[in-house]
Amino acid sequence: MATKELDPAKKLDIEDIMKDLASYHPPRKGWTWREVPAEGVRMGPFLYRNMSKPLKRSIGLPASKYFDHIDPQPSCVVTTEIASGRFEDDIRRMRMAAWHGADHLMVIRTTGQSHIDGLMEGTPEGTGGVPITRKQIRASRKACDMIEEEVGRPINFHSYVSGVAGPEVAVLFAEEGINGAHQDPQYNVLYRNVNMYRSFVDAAEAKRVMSGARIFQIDGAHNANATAKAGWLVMPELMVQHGINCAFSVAAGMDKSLIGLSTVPPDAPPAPKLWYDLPYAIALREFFSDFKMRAQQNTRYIEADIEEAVRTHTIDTLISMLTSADIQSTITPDEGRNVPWHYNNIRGVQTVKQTWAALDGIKDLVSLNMAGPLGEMVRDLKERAVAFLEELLEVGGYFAAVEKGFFVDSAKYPERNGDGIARDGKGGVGVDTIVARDPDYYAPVCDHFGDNNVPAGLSRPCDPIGGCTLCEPGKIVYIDELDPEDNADKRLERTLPYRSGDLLRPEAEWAGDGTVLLQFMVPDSEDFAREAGLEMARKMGLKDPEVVNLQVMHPAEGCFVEVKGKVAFDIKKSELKIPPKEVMLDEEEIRSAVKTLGMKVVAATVGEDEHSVGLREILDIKHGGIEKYGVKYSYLGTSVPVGKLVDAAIEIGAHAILISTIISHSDVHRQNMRKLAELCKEKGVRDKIVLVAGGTQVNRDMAAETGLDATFGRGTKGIHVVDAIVKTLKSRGVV
Amino acid sequence: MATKELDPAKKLDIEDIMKDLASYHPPRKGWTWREVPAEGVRMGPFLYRNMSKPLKRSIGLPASKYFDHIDPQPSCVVTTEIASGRFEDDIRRMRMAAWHGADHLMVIRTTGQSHIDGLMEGTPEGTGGVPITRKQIRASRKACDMIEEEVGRPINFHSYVSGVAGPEVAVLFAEEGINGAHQDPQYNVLYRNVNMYRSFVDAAEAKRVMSGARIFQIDGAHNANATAKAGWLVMPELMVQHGINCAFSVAAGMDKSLIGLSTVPPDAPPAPKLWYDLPYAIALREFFSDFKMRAQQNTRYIEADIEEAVRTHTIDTLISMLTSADIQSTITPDEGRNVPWHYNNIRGVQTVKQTWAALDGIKDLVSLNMAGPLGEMVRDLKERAVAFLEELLEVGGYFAAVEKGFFVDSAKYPERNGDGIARDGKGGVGVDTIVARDPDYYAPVCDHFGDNNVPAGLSRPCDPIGGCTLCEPGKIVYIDELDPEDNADKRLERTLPYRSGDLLRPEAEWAGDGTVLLQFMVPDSEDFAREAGLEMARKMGLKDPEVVNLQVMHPAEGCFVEVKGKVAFDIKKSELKIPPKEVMLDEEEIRSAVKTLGMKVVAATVGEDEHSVGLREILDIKHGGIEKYGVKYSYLGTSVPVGKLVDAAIEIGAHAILISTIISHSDVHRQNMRKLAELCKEKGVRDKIVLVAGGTQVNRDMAAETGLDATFGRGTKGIHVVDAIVKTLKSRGVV
Amino acid sequence: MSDDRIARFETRQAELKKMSDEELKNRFWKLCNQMVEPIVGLAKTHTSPSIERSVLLRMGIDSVSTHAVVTRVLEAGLLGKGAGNVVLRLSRKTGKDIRGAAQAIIDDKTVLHGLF
Amino acid sequence: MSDDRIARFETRQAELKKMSDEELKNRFWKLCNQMVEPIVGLAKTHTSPSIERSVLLRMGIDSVSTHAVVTRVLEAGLLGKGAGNVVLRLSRKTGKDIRGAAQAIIDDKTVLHGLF
Repeated sequence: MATKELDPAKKLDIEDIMKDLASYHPPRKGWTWREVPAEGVRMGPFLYRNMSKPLKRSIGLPASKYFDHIDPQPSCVVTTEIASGRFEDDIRRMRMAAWHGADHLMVIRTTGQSHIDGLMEGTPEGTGGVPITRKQIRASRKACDMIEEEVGRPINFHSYVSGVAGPEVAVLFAEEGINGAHQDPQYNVLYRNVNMYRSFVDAAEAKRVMSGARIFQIDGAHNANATAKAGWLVMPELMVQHGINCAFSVAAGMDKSLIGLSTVPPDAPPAPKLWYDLPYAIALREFFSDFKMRAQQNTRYIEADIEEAVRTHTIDTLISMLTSADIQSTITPDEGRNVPWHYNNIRGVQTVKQTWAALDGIKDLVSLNMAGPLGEMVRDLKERAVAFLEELLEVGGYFAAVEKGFFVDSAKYPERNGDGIARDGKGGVGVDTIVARDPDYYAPVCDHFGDNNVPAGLSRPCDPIGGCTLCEPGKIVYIDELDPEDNADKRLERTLPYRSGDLLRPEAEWAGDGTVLLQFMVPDSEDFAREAGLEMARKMGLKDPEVVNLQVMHPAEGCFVEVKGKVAFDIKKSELKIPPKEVMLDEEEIRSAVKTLGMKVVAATVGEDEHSVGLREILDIKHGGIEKYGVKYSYLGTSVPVGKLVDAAIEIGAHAILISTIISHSDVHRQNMRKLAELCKEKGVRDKIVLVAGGTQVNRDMAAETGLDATFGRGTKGIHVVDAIVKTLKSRGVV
Repeated sequence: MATKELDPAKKLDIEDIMKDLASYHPPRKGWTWREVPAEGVRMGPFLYRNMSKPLKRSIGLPASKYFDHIDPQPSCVVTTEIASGRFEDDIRRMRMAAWHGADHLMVIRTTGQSHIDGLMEGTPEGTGGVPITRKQIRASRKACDMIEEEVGRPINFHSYVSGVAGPEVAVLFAEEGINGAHQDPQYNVLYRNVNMYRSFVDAAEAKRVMSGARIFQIDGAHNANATAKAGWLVMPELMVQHGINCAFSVAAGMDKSLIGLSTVPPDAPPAPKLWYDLPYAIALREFFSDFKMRAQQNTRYIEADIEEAVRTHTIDTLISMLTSADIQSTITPDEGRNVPWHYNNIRGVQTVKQTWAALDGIKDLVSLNMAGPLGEMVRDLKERAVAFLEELLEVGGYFAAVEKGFFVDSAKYPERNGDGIARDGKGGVGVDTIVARDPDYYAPVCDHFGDNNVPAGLSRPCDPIGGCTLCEPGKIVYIDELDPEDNADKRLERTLPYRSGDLLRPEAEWAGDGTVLLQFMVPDSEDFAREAGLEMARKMGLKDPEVVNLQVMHPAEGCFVEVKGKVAFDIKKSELKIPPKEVMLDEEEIRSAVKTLGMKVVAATVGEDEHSVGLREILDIKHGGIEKYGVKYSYLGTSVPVGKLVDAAIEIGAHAILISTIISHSDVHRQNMRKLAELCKEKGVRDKIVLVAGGTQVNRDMAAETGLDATFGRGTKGIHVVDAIVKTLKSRGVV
Repeated sequence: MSDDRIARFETRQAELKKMSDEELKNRFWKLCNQMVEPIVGLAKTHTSPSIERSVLLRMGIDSVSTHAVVTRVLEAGLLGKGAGNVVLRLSRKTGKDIRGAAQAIIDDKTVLHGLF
Repeated sequence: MSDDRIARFETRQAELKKMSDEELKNRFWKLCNQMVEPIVGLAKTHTSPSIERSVLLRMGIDSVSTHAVVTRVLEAGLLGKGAGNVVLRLSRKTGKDIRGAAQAIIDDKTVLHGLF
């Protein structure tokens, strides 16, 4: 089914996306890798060695403006996790993330869904994620289909086949074109307390179904280092967990190329991260060379500080590049303090994109030093993993070992800390629900796992029912909503004014939520800083203020404080005054005009003003002043009479006069500016010389008022001044 | 002179520091390196291979709480640059930075000071830095002397010997115990337009004086890549500039071990940074193996985005670690948008500290692959540098080459872009001011460079005057203030209420400046987002709002906006209500109590409440719930009648009952909480069972009101609940 | 016992140290496969309510109905036959289409009597 | 001429390629030292107002006075003698101490007449 083409200048029309969902089916299924040209990718002045084909439309890193606005895209698939709790907000965030380079959009389920024994339907609001339902998936996949056209790269849409309803969820995903999913029976047992037998029996069916739809599978073993007290000690066990899920997945019919290990460098600074994480990354890749690596970033040690998380994730990405990553997952750096906000998804993606560009070619430049302690540590981890497996078999196999608490013990194998997660085979969610198949058991559908008395002579197991939904998508039954109040339509009604009306409110998670973040330093101790921060937020009118981060700068001198809260007002778009844009001339055009004219200017501070700082910044090459663009300047000094400047300009044939009045009492600066214009008129040179003034109390609007050609305030750079001079000369026909 | 001991719980007493400055002399002079134990440093569970002796007092990274609060300190000296413009604010920032690990405090001069032909005195306010004066240095050095005692590590105090008054500044620095300084005659010529002959003649004297005081010298060559259009092409020239300054410094009498190259990895992503910067870093270290490396972070491509800067600086630090750095300088990540703020100095230092810990031992784990393109690129750079020197000599030597614009041309040598900075020997600041020494020239002082007719038979050149100030510090003439208005005392009067009174205002640069930063996402296009951001800041009462960063998330879906502004109100400390601290029990104590008791709890959501999310998070091990601490729980489900919970608790002999009421209309949550307490009383188990309630509308104060033992709101973790249970049981004498 | 475990680990490790990297890897996979073999056997010979609902979903039955049908089939002790098998057999027996047969089971569980 | 420069570079580079890393490094430093030699010579034989003020500072004269003294000495054409030398000589001649001699020069530049 063809989707409508998106207009990058328009927001997603969510109401339109939600139309005709009953008949929407995904145009393609299965996982997609990025296209990585073997010869490298040439962009701007550079040849990249390890990048994928660039996007049709995207937004580069801020510094890309220095490099022809290039936006090199890593060779690996890049993930972002989205978890607003409202799918209609999720999809807008997906679009933003795609424009920054994410092509694996992982939608987190609402907490508790893994214990729901069946499918959910409709679009109720979730907590820490959305309820995963057919409607939610279908609308989201439809949005992804439009977004992938917009950015020019397939998007892998991903969710979770875990919990007690795995087989049904897998069928739903296969039907609706989900491209990737987590599935790990051990995860359910250890972290969701699902009964162990139920978990594995269900898993085999789920994996078989996923395999049929070529859904890429990610396991959940990395949770062991997110849970254990000392993440860096559980590595042998991690390898065992990965091994069990991989072996089981292959036995259930999965293609090894569609099985990914979810692996996280287990440590974070101030721990000596690389010393532990690099040997582990290598050991894993040696044992699991037939499988794919989904490298996740560390969450275990993320605190509330965004910058700390960003640094650790930069190092995580370095480890991926020193070893390998087929998928590089990203963690929103605010995960340690709130349900991730829109712009933190982008920050996560930028961390990978920026690190990948910075370290392009690193494997040609440095080598892993396997001859040293690195090689010894790699080998040691592998030996411990094998010994772990041997002991598991010795105690009676997997189920027996789980009952004995073999897993997620935070000591380094074979040591034991006694804090492993033990599960009872006679307990857990869904206990005693598996049933032995009778000799005449029969399931008349495709992609079914295990014993099945399919009548002989059929071309498909589903022939007796005239085809299953995997063969005949038309048979899929679409349920719209079950709850008349808790659904997207109701929410969309409420947020309409903020999405397509005249009202603007900031948002972090949901349209119109009004959330903002305040950052400041309070020059006092932690206790006072916290309360002062809240009080400040209240005085600024923020509702529900909450301190989300506090870092002591010094116990007595002050604390950095971040407070989130919600604004209670709306901004009316129609009442905003959007200033007309000053479109700068092309830098090359400016340089060429300057060169052609041999441009000369005279400059000075005027009035009783000895502050030459700002003017010198505008002039000197060191600070990107006009000198950088080839302009020759004659600097007459400070407190220069306006008349002397005009005389000097006439004498040397200057193209422009620049005056600066940084400190000005009463209206002296305006008077001097007017005087300059008048004097030039008197001497008959007003049309020959471009007159420019600047200063901290000057602004762009003053030019008209004072009779000058251009006036500048704070933040002005040399380029702005040259631009104004060249434009004025152009308008006079001089260039 | 002994300094007073600082109390970490008290702010610097600036008024006290400024007392008796006329008689203050630095207790030590010269540069200090960190102590780096050859056997490594053991901290918490780790052995670090490349760290210095830890500090006596410091503040670790946020994540250090997971690792026994360790704060490993890099082996290199770590710099922070301080530039508030008011020295009395600088010194407070120095103290904060020292506590986070900076031991090289570089004070930027007020813009324009390099063109002042002589010394400044007093404490006038500066722009982008402070006026460097005797009083400013003496007070700052006195503060540093106190701070270094507080943190337990010597602090290197640093400023700039550049501009037209170099020799005088050098004498001032030598007299006042400055430990490090920039001095580079080429910098003055190229970037400050100081006359070339004057610059070099002065430099020889300045270097000789610095050398006498064992001041560590840093050169200014890195400015070439901060100025050139394409930083990654000017590397051969950079090596030549470093070479000239080093050779000249040695000729002027400097010890090689006190000469540092200021070097910056010239590139930033999205450029393939490592590909260009690593070969350059290696080439430099090969040629300059006798000298020290002061590795600076990249500023050339820093934009307004803090996170982008942090990532690039993490990579810069990686390059230092892959090669070497004797001093690792840090750039405040807000340099691209404002004069650095207090807390951004700390962020810069944290970037180095965090990366250094994360990558500890990297040289044992990976090797530079010199056999590949890396080695070829290194060799190529070195050849080009030598060829550059050969051509310089061919055209007539250094001065001739400067006149021809050989330097800071943005093409890769030998190519030429024609945009080099040419300087005329007959021009520039201080032109025609050098004077040939007569045959009977004589300077009766120590540390003087060049021809000097010192009478024969003296033990010191200064004997004829009875000793110079370098030998007799008592002879130094201290000038307090020249300007009765523009001085620190006047400013300190104004800021007194914010420093030692009852008033609190946030600050970014100066005491009481009121500056705060607002971050939010506006769901609209760039133009609207910018104006809406300003309007929002105004509605929140911020003065002088200014958009300091704007990043497009998607052209239509929204922009991330940062607005700075100033609050106009004060917070009175005396009116803040500081809540008493909940001191958590030690985790080991908790675990042990749980184990001893075999602690069991029953839990459920009560009322008509199907939202079990929050409660499951408190229970499940996956989210660090109480299960993680060994507690066995019996989860009765959702919407459970309170009576049923109490019965179950009695039946299994539970130690506690946990109820959750996430969604509650009117006062149902309070009613249920009261009911729980009453029922337990009725059944006679109130003193046996700990009663805990939680929910989004619950807070800690409700326990007393409802008769429960503990109540919890948002953000509660399992540990808080177990802590409360154990505490209650302790108070009852059960544990 | 812990000391014993460590001692046995050391014995194992000594054996493993004799292996090449390739041999060690092969052993890892041999053990993993050996570990999952009985689990795979369990999965082949058992089913669960969710598996059966997933079969019904694939047969074109909506999620709400699959829940009800599987509950009925389980109550009737017929889950071991396969819920899809039950529905298909009832469909054939009654001439109703698949969805009709499912609805019939929801409406009246006695229709399952004597089906097998 | 540019072509010519590039050609000469290529010739140079070809020569440099023959060198070992050690030889290349030695050549780099030989050339650097050669480059700064005449500059060092200039510095040895010349002085400047700032150098002379720095000498006076070291003689215990305050910064405001050093400025005035050096201006006077320069005007008197005596900077080549060294400002410290001038002050010292005047001090000896007049019996004033160093600071007193400096102040004398500021107060009345004619004191410099006939000093050398």
